[in-house]
Amino acid sequence: MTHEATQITSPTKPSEILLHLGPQHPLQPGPFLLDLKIEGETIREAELKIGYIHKGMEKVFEDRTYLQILPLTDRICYLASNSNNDVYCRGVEELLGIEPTERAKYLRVLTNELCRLQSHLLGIGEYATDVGFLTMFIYMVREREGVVSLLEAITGSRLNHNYARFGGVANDLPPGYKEMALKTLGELKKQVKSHDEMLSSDSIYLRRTKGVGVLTAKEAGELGVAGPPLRAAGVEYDLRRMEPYLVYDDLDFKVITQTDGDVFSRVKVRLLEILESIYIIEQCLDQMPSGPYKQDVTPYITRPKPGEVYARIEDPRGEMGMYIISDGSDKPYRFRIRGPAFATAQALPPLLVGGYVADVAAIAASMDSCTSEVDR
Amino acid sequence: MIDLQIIPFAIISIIMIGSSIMVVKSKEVVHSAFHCVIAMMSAAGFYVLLSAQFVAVVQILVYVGAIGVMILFAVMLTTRNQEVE
Amino acid sequence: MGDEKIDKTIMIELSNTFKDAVSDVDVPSPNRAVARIDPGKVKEIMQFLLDNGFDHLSCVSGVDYPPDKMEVVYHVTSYSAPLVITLKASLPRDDPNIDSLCGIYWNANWYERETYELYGIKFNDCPYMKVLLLIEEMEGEWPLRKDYAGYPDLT
Amino acid sequence: MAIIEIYDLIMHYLVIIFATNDFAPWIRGVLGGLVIGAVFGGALVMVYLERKFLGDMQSRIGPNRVGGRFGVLQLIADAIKLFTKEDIIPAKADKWLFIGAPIVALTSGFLMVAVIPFDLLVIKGNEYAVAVSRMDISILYLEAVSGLAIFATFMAGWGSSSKYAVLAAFRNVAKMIGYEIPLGITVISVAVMAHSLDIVEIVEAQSSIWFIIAQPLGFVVFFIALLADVGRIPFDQTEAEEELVAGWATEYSGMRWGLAFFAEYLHAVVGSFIVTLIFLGGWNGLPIVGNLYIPGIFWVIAKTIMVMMLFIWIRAALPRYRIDQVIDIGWKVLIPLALLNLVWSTIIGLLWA
Amino acid sequence: MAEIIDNFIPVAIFIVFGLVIPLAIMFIVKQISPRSKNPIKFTTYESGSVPTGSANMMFNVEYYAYAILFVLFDVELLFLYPWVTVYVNDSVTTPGFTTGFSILAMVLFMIVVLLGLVYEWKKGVLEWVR
Repeated sequence: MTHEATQITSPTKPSEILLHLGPQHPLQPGPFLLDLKIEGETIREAELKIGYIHKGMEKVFEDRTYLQILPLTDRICYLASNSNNDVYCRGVEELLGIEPTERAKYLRVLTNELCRLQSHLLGIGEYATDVGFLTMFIYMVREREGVVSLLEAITGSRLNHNYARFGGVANDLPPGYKEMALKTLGELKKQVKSHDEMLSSDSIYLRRTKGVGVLTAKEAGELGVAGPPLRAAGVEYDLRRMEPYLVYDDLDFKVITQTDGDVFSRVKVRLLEILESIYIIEQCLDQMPSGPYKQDVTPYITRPKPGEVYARIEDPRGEMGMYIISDGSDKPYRFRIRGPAFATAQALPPLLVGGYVADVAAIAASMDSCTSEVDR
Repeated sequence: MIDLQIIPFAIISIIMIGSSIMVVKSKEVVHSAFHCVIAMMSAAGFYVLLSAQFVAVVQILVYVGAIGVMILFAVMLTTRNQEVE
Repeated sequence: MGDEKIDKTIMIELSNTFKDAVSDVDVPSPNRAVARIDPGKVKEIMQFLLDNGFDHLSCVSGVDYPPDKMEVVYHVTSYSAPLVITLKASLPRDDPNIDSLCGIYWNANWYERETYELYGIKFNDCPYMKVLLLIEEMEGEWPLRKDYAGYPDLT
Repeated sequence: MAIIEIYDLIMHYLVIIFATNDFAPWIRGVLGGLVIGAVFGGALVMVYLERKFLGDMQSRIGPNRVGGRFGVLQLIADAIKLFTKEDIIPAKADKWLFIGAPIVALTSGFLMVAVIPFDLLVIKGNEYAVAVSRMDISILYLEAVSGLAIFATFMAGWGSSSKYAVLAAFRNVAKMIGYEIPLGITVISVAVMAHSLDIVEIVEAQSSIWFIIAQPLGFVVFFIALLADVGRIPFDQTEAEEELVAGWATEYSGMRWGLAFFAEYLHAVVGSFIVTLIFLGGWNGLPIVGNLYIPGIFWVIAKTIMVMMLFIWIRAALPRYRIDQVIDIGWKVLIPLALLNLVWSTIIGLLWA
Repeated sequence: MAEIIDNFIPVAIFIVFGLVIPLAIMFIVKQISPRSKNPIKFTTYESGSVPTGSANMMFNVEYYAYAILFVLFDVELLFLYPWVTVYVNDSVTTPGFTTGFSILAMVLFMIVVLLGLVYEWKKGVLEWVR
């Protein structure tokens, strides 16, 4: 792995050509341009060019009030909209010096984990298509529908939830939610176990994934990735355990790690995390205290004291951080989004160098980068 | 029967001679390769006319199927002048 | 993992080692620490932090304080401890430039490129200082500066 | 009983028309167009089955709008769409190769159809194969003609002048040459047991025992090599959409793409026929029907559809190999296995004889 | 003799079909499909980027080993094809002799071929070039 492979040089040998994968290519969840210098089927150099859907969110947020920003945080990454709401609300709460109610904390953990479930399910599905396994994609999307319906039952929306509020959440659980959730999740657990078995025993799948795109713990640290790609390399780095926020301290869960750091491990980590998330959700539903789900007086018009905060959270893809500087007005002075997908995307080109063109899709999808968030 | 056989013989001959000329004349290496394949296939046609069907099929199997592919490989492996963009 | 040594004492060590380069050390919460650093010494300080277990550069951001000041904010953290160190380096607004961290933290590259294209802060020795997110024609407009005129103020 | 007599009568006259006069080859050749049409229809059926059953296996619905609940007319709608789409030849493409590729692919498929027998009729003590053309070396001929399909993919890929297509063309050539050999060796293993290179005689040799039972290893090797030869999952690297967009067909659009696509399915259908004929006993029926007389053509078609379903099932169940793994499997696994099977079938063949 | 040519008459007709049917279909398409003159439509697709450089690239010369191997095996297969029809041939006065002889000959031949394959395998010719 070369750490200098940020810039692609023009082909020198006659056997080398420059291959553009992007901005409109079937391997991509969103538009980005992957320039590859290939010789035969082997990749010699790789460069990732981003910015095709740059929305200028950081600039926009400086021009919106704190409450107006809240629904916009959904749009940072549509697959992790709940986590984004949550990290934003935690940041603003810290600036305001308030705490969410106990029930709201559980509700946020619940929705966060549901969000992680649906993101991982789609991530694995997308990944499966990239090794030509369309059936697994459809299965994963089928399982995901149940999870999304669970989210919809709470938040009223299937994709952009906008659920967290400063000091609480938007609404309480609907009646009979626990039974419905346990039924769906029980079914999901069974399905995911069977898919896990299928993916771990299929010889073609193993040959496509074992030892491909290896990211060792040391390299992963140097490349600055977090989340499943790092845990797949054996580093037990999970902010839910490291810096317990909300009620993760009271919940029992394992940090899933694998040792190999290859494509297989990354997908395996996600599969096992799905099971672990289901376990967390079950505990949440059991332990959830009664009480108000939001503060008595929700601070809708917020003028935090001057100050700054760096809030971070374990997103489905890694460490999601938001750095908010307040100058005492009703709009943030500076709003910085530190997305996990940005870090993962940056680490992609060095992983590809020396591999095959055929593995590009598998490696890229196993890193589970979200273009919407990379570009912001 | 001899009278009738002259017709396919003539057609195949024309194809073969034409493609053989094109092998030499054509500017693109790939075109030469494919014309060569066509010429070898017309040879198979001659064998059929001579009632040597085994030889005809072998001609297709070996010359077209194997040697032709080897020529294609050779085409893929040679350097070509890069076009001026 | 679980390196117990990595905690707030690093801030004391840091201010002891770089007496004249580190100022305004503040520890607002158990997991956060803030300090202001001298932009000329950023490489040495980062190398020191890296050697002391802060192996993860979380984020590099720029902040614009018109009329005369700009800041580069580094968030450095560790894979084995929850402490996030926020380091701020003030730069003059008319010619902001600072040493690049690409040689110390590999992943500083994209963050620095992003800060460059949005704020016009130059990172010396950065191997590939070019626009990342914006189109190339926008280089030089520095859209995230507070006095950027190209953004319609709708509210 | 009466039905069978009428059937025999019809067959009698057909044999007089198609087999026993001076112009018979010409008549068969021209009317062979109907056979092509039928096999083309078979390809359509396969496309439909694939979409429908793949949908079922993936818990989707599949075509369900055009032509009632099961979308039987979906392919007609697709054909109309393809016919009315614009035909685009890229400016940079090598025009002759680009246009020639679907033609070569289709011709190769047609030539394979020519020798496929569907039944063997015995009329007045004479045997007549229901085939457009009957050769003594038909299996060898099939081998040779199917090899022409390599050129089609190469022409399409090279002619498109697109990087994806060129990569796909290269992959295809590298893959095909690795799988032609195990294919050939297994075909020889079958011929060893039948002592003949004529498909009709190979099928007749299976009247007592099907070759899938006599040499299961050969069947497996042949089937895998056939999958690779017709380029279906897990061997569809030439069309690996996630890295090469649509592979060699990237620049093809409209009906030109439709032709290339149908040529591919034509090869798959003909491949299913070959599997049926040389391993699954062809028109030799299963004993379960007892004394009931069922025309052999029914058996051939039924078994062919079963093989096509197997193709579809495999497509739903397996991911795709990487190109270097494909070539490794071809050279390092299938060829040794095929040679082993050849030894086995020679021994069995000797004992049998 | 004439019979063999008779078998190939349909084949020749099929070649004509193969040439005519696609051209006829494309002719129909040309009549009923729309035409456009936009030059952008006729550019090569490269996922939305402007293609750079020539697409017709050169591959590593090591791949040529596969092609040569293929030719060798193809020719080797050809010896087997006629052999299969005649190897059980006991019309000679001593029963079993001809069969035994033909089997032995083929076994020797296959051993040589197999040795070649094993040799190439060991030499690493069958390794995909990185």
